[in-house]
Amino acid sequence: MGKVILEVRELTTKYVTRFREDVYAVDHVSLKVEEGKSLGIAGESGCGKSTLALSLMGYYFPPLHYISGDIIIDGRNISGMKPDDVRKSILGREIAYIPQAAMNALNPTQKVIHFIEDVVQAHDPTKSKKEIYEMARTLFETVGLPASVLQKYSVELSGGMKQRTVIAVAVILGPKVLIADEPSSALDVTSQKMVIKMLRDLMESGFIKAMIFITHELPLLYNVTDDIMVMYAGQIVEKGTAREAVFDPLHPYAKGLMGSIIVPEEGLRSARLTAIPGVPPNLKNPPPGCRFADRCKYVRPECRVASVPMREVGEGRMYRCVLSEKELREAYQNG
Amino acid sequence: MAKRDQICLEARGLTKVFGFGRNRTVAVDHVDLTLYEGEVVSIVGESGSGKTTLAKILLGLINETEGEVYFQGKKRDIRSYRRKQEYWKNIQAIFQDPFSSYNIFNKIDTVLLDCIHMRGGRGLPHAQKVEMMAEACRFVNLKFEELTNKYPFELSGGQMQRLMIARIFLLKPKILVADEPTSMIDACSRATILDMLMQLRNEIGMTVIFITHDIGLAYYVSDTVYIMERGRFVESGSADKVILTPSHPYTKRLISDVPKIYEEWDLSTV
Amino acid sequence: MKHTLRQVFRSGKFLFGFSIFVGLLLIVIIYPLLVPDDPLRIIGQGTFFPPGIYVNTYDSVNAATKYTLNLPEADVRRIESRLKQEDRLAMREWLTAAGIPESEIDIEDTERLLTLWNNNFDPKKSIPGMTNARRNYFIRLNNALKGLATSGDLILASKQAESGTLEETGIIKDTDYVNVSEVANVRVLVLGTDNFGRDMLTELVTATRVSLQIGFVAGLIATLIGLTLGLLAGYVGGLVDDIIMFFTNLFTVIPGFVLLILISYSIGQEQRGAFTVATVIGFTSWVWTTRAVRAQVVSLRNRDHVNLSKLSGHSIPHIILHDILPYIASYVVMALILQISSGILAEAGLSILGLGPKTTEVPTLGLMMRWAMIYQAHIQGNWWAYLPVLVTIALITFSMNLMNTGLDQVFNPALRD
Amino acid sequence: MKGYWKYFLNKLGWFVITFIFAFVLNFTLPRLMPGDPVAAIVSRLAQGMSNATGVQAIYQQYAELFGTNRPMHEQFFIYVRNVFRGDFGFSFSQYPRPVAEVLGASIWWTIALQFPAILVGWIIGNTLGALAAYLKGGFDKVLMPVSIFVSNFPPFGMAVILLAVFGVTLKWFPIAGGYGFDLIPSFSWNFIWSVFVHYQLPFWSIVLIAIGGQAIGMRSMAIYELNADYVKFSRFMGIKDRKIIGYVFRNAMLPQITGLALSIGTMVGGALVAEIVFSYPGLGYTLMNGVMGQDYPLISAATLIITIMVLTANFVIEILYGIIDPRIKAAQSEQ
Amino acid sequence: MRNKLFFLLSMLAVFAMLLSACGTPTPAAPAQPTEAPAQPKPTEPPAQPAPTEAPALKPGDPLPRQETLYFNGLQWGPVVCWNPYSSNCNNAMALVAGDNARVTMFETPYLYNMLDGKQYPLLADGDYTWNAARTELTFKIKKAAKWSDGTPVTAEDVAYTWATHVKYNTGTGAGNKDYIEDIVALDPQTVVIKAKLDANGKAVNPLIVSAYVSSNYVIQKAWTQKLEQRTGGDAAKFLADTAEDVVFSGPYGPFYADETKVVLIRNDKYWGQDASMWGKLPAPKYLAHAIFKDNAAGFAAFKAGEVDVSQQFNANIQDLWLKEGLPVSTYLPDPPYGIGASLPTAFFNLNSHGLNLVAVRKAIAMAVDYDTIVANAMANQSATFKQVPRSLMNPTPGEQALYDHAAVKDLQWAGKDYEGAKKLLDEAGVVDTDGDGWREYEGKKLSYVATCPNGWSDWQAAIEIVAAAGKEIGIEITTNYPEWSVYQTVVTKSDAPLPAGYDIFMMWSAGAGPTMPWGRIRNLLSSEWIGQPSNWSGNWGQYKNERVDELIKAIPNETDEAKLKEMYTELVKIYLTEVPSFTLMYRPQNFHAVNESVWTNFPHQDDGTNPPVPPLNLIDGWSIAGLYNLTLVK
Repeated sequence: MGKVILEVRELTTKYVTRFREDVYAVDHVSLKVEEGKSLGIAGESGCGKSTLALSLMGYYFPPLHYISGDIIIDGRNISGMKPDDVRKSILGREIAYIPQAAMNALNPTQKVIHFIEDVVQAHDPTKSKKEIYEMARTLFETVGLPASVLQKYSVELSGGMKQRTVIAVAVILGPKVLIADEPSSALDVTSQKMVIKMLRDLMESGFIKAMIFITHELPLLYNVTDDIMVMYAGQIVEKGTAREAVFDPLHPYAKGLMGSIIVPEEGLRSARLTAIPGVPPNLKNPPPGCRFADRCKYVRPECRVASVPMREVGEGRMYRCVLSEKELREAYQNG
Repeated sequence: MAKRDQICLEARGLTKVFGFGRNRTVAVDHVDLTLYEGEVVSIVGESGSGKTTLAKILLGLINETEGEVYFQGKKRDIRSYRRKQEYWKNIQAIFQDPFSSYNIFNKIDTVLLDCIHMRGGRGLPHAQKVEMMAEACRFVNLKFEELTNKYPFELSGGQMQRLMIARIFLLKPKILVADEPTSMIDACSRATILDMLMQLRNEIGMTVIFITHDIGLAYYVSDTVYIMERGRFVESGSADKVILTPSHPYTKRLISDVPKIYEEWDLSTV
Repeated sequence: MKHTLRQVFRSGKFLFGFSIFVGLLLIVIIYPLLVPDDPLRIIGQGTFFPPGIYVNTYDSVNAATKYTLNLPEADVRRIESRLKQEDRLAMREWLTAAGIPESEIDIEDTERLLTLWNNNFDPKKSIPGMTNARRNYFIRLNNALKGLATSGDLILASKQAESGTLEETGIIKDTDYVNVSEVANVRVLVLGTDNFGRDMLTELVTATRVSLQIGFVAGLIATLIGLTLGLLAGYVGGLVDDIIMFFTNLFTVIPGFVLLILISYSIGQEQRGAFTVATVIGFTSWVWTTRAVRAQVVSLRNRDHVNLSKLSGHSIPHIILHDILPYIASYVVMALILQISSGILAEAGLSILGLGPKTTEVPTLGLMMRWAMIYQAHIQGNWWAYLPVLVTIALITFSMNLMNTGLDQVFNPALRD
Repeated sequence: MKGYWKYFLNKLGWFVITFIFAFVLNFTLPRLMPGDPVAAIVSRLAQGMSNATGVQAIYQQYAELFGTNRPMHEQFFIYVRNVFRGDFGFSFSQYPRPVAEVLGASIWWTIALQFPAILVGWIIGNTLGALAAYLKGGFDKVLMPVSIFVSNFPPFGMAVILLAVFGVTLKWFPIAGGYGFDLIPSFSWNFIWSVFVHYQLPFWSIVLIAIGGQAIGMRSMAIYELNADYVKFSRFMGIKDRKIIGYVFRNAMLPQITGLALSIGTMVGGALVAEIVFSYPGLGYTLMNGVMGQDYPLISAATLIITIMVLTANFVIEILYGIIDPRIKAAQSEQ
Repeated sequence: MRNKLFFLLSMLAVFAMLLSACGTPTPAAPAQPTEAPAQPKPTEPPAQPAPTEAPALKPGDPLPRQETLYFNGLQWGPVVCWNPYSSNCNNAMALVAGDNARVTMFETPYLYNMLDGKQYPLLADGDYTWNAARTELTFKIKKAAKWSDGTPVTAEDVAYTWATHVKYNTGTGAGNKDYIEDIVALDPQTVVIKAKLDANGKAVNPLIVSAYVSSNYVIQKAWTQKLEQRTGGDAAKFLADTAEDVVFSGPYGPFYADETKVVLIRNDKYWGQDASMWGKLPAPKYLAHAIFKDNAAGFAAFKAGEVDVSQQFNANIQDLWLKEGLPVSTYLPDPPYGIGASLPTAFFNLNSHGLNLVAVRKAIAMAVDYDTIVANAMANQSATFKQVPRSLMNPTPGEQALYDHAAVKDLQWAGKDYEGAKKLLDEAGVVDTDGDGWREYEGKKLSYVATCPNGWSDWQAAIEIVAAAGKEIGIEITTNYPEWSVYQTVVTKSDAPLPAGYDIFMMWSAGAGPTMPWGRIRNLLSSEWIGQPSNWSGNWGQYKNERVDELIKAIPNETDEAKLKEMYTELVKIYLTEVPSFTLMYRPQNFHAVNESVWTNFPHQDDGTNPPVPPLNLIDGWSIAGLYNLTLVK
């Protein structure tokens, strides 16, 4: 087992809607990412995965609010730190974030290099523009982006280029952890592949130590990350290696999710896709027991009583269900 | 499944040009297309390839710049709005975004009621109309009683898209153009939608044109696949042939760039 | 729909604006029921009577009951009101100039000062260096002081019809009082009168109503034109769009207010009823609504629900009515609100320039402002003649803009805080 | 860049066409007004004249001189020919003064009053709006209603109130004229100071009203921008809030520039009232006098100048805006 | 680039705000240390110190307040030209020829004094004389009279001026050539005006001939020839010339003119210093007129002491001294504050249904509440009809003495006499027959439109009150205010009946002048105006009465005062009986209010001047004498 770069313990956050309603989108989430590993987070829209990505940064501004839990990056707990300290010494340096719609993540009226200057100087005001330019140019060339991009405005870049530029800017300070929230969902497949390649290269070259990759596209996740967690209604419901999670899911929801994967590969045409009826619960007032209970084929009375804890089966393998592994497998066998 | 005997819709040299002068862009470029009755055809292309434009031309929602469309052997004539209304009795659509497909100011059942009216049921007694709507809802696994008096925003995306299928169930068109009907739907609901579509196709024997960017999805649902790039069809044929043994470089690239789970996804080809 | 309304009424800004507006509306509706006077009736002979309670002198002199109040300070006040400190200083000035030694003049001793004055003042005497204005002042002062020293009773007399001789009919003592509630004729002029001698408050209320009507008519016309053209341009597109947009752009370049002046002048005052003015305003201010509606319609035209509506066999009018209009309704309502308030402002602006509605048919806020300014109320400090009008205009437009901002925040989620 | 040039020429062409239409309208509209301008001139001459034939002769003489006895289209072509020679003809109401001289004397006053006022109003309004969007809370809650209220005073209302308060009551500022009643224009400090002092009330009466509208617009834009993705990304890159606010305000302010062009369009109409209330010499008042005196050449020329001003302002701002805002430039070049 | 732009913008903003922050009150015009000139009584010999060359005004220096007299209300737009032949110069400070001609720059042979109705010599030397047949009028030119270029004013100038007026068909030429045959110079000093003669060999109108000498300027022959040469005989060019180089004889000359003001400067070599005329120079070195956009602005300046003499209608002028204690005064200390000299009149369109009935006309006139018109529309700046009973005369003592008051006493109504009016109507059989509250005549409801030009505020207010009177007596009167351009075109077309909408309409009547009240009566009542395509004179209601025409024709040639009085009394009687039109208010020739914070000794009632100086802004006719009386306030 490698060195743990990022550890999150029982992190709970909420966001407040404009009608002043609290939405508990991240509910006691714990996770660990080891050095050189990447963790994928999968889930339907509205399950809280994007909120989780934001919460992991340890830097909160409305409408997101921190409630409890710890975030430990490379042994340093950042959840107790002052926001300005987090901003100065953590953001961008220790942990970096690639937003969901990276297309709009660059200030439209600013050249890329000027933004990089602002980023670098926000952490190290002593750096000269020339140094920063050199630094940026080197980085861009390393990741396969032409240096000319630096002198451009975001509107002058294509979608894929923009996305890769955002990633390059995000890692300019050499953060340990990279949190990528659906970085490729708006791109065509080729650009998507380039983005994934770039992320993989960054990991492999050790430029970033660990990555959390969030997407609803399971085949992509399977190809990008080492481990996969499945999120449902603000909670983690399943965790395992990518292979386990995709081919041998335990939680009934994960099972359903994986059964709906469509890839252009032989056998697919004859495969029967699974479907899960119903809709996820409203996170403004989630049910007391298992949050999947209403949609679960195997639901039992005890599911609805109290919150269901995670069960650990084997190293790093976990799921959240009242049924044991055996019971589940039997149930799946019987259809 | 495909009967492959009767040509249902045929397009010859279909072209759509937007703008003029230097702003001229050719969205659809001399496309030929033959649809047989009862067949499921996928048109696969990336964003900007012109597939949605093509779908709208076939639907008669926008006018082609050049080329002809033959419907059931006859040249399609939709020059007046009245003729278009006739044409639309035979061809229907499901759109990508269920949230923008509904008029948010109308109650759900008006969508279904419109269909009954369109099929000449305007004069039917109310109870019969309700029964027809309830039947359509049952077909897509929705409870009509729960839907009446509801507004679209009170439904989930999956439910809305199912209701769209119910609509088709009532209209029973010859051709259905499904423009990315599942791309805005969560993975777990996707299967339901697709299953219902296929079931409907089987029941009323309509032809389905499936527009999608997801090559896997196209493979999953269709008999015939057309690959579209920059307004042109670059490759077409049976689903198995096109997906499993692509011949055109574009098709090859497209397939190789999609992440897979059984085969190795080769990142080195970027 | 209900949901939206609820949201709208949850917006503080909207609610505040709405309350002001409804308040104004209520006043406009209720006040004429309580005070059914003709707003244009000239009651005052003279211009700009200040706000206050007007007690009929004739009736108070002849009041049935007279009360005697012995108020020690009454005398002092009476003298003070007619002989102010500055008057005393002026008297000293005149007396000194007339050659009375300064040591003899004690301006604090009223009685002595008056005696001295009465003995010496001669209006014909010319004092070197004295302006005519000053001379007139002393003559007026002298007249005002008459009878001040002799604080006797006033005798009421009436003329005998035949002989023309005076006959004493009563005596008024300086301690006589009447109770205002017992005087037959008392008129409260909350805002005084205007230059025509009309009751400002009654006129203002009517003017507010008329201005609101003008605003509504102008706003409705502008919005209707804007909506129709916008819908046509946006939905039909093509050549129609090009033509409409060309004219829209053209009328953006020729400033609306200038056009308004030209047209108003051309129509001529005899034709300019309030409604005509409103119509003209409406016909010159549709440009922005057209643009906004067109932009909305263009984005809606290709929406799937419109396509679906077509596919469901609906006719184009049906589609416009059911699938386009409801979507732009909130914008149209907002545009209407803005048009109404700018219509009210435009009327006021035109009236100020003398191009407003006919002066005498109905009062409008602009016309009241115009007459107040022609009679120089703002320079003579007759604030009641113009300030309430301005505040009313500002309140109307303020309330409407607040409502608009409120609506904007409800319909444009990005603006919500 | 080529696309941009095309855009430029395209716009220019459009403006030229608009100009031609506006020119025709400017010529036609005043001449559609009822009444006979020559009769009005003759009325001035004829008062007290007891000889009827003499009056008729004078009438003929002026009708011939001004060409009002010719058909409209003939008048138009004569007008066009003269305008091309830079000759706007004689002013009817100030005959024998040429129109060019009449306008030349008034237009600079209007420009000198309006441009700075509009600019200052724009700047102050935008600053306040931005602050309101950023600071929110009390500032926003107090400032916004106040600026809405102030901006809802009709322009003449503001002028009258300023005049009554600062001119008549407090006597801080002179209330009439463009410069001291006892001065002869000259290039001296005394004169400039006098102009400046006379400038204050009309200036602020315009500025105060402009502020409100601009502040409201800016606030909306800034709130919209504050929710943009690049703000979130910049925050997570550890950039200081103050810097981010800088991005936001610049981006929000750029669209506001179009508001400037609009203000110039409404300038003359708005100025009219201020000019009359403060007896300020200017174009608005000249135009109004022209209307009242049915001075066709003066009205046509004045409206023409206004049209040119609006067109130029629109054109310049559209071009300038394109140059300083890369988003717009890109959009323009693509067209 | 962008940064610079923003920087620039913000700098501008900061600058503007800084400046406004220190926008402290204007320093008052610095008091001039110059010695105030001694103030001579008009009868005193010249006490003026020898005119020293005053130091020239340096650029930026204010006009010395103590040497400048400021006006308002005369000039409403920029000065266009200085051409005394043109009527279009819009130059109210220098060029207003007429009954009370402005004589700052150009001078008339005589000065008319509206207070006593006499003509006093200016350029002329002594009174003019008529020959026995009253066909030729002779006067002499003062020897001392000089042009501004130093050359003497001669009779030849007078003659040439007339010839030029006729040649170029100017207003003066066109207006007088029916009455004046020719003007000739007998010798350099002697002018003879030959009247046009009628068939009987009598002068057509000696009254108009004698008015010529106080109403028309004498213009230098040499300069006129120069102008003719320059314009090459083109009449339009001749009249359109701006005449910057004009030669004049008056005490002031052009100094400065722009959009905001016009300033005249004293000609210190003015010939009038000669003992044969004033014996001194007028007191102010500068006459300045600020051009305001409206009355309000002018009033504000007057109130602030920036204007000395105000010739505009300032409502509630008395508040300035009663409430604000300002050193402001008017000719009379109490209402009507000035001397009424014109009779704004409501005309009846005699062709309108029912208005051909005297009873209807008179009933309407009787019902009108004149007190309210005077109090509200005129803000009391008009005598009431109780103070000056209605006639055809001005309230000036001179005119009032011209008719027999007692003889018409019963005809003079005071207004607001609803009962009397109703009685009159009832007697005439004009009653409400269908019970709708409105009276009918010949079965048709009496319904009229009362009108006056839009924006003429006091007239509009008066017309409103006329309309209100109709309601009281059962005659429907609505109001309507067309724009002036439309109104004047309609009203002055006397060759056609007035169109609908002009039943009762307001127009002016002539003010004070040497031909008055004859000229006014002619304007109001003479049928000679009917049928003119462009009638600017009067009788717009188209009244026709042969007896009246006879009297109007006879008066100019009548010299017997008793007979004149008889004739005038008869005219008043007819006017008050037939009521073809009715006076709504009295209006002064000029509104005249003065702010005495710098200058004083303005003309006012009983100011001891002899002849009395009329309240006409000190630049019109005899009122210019007032300029020589002004003194500075200590």
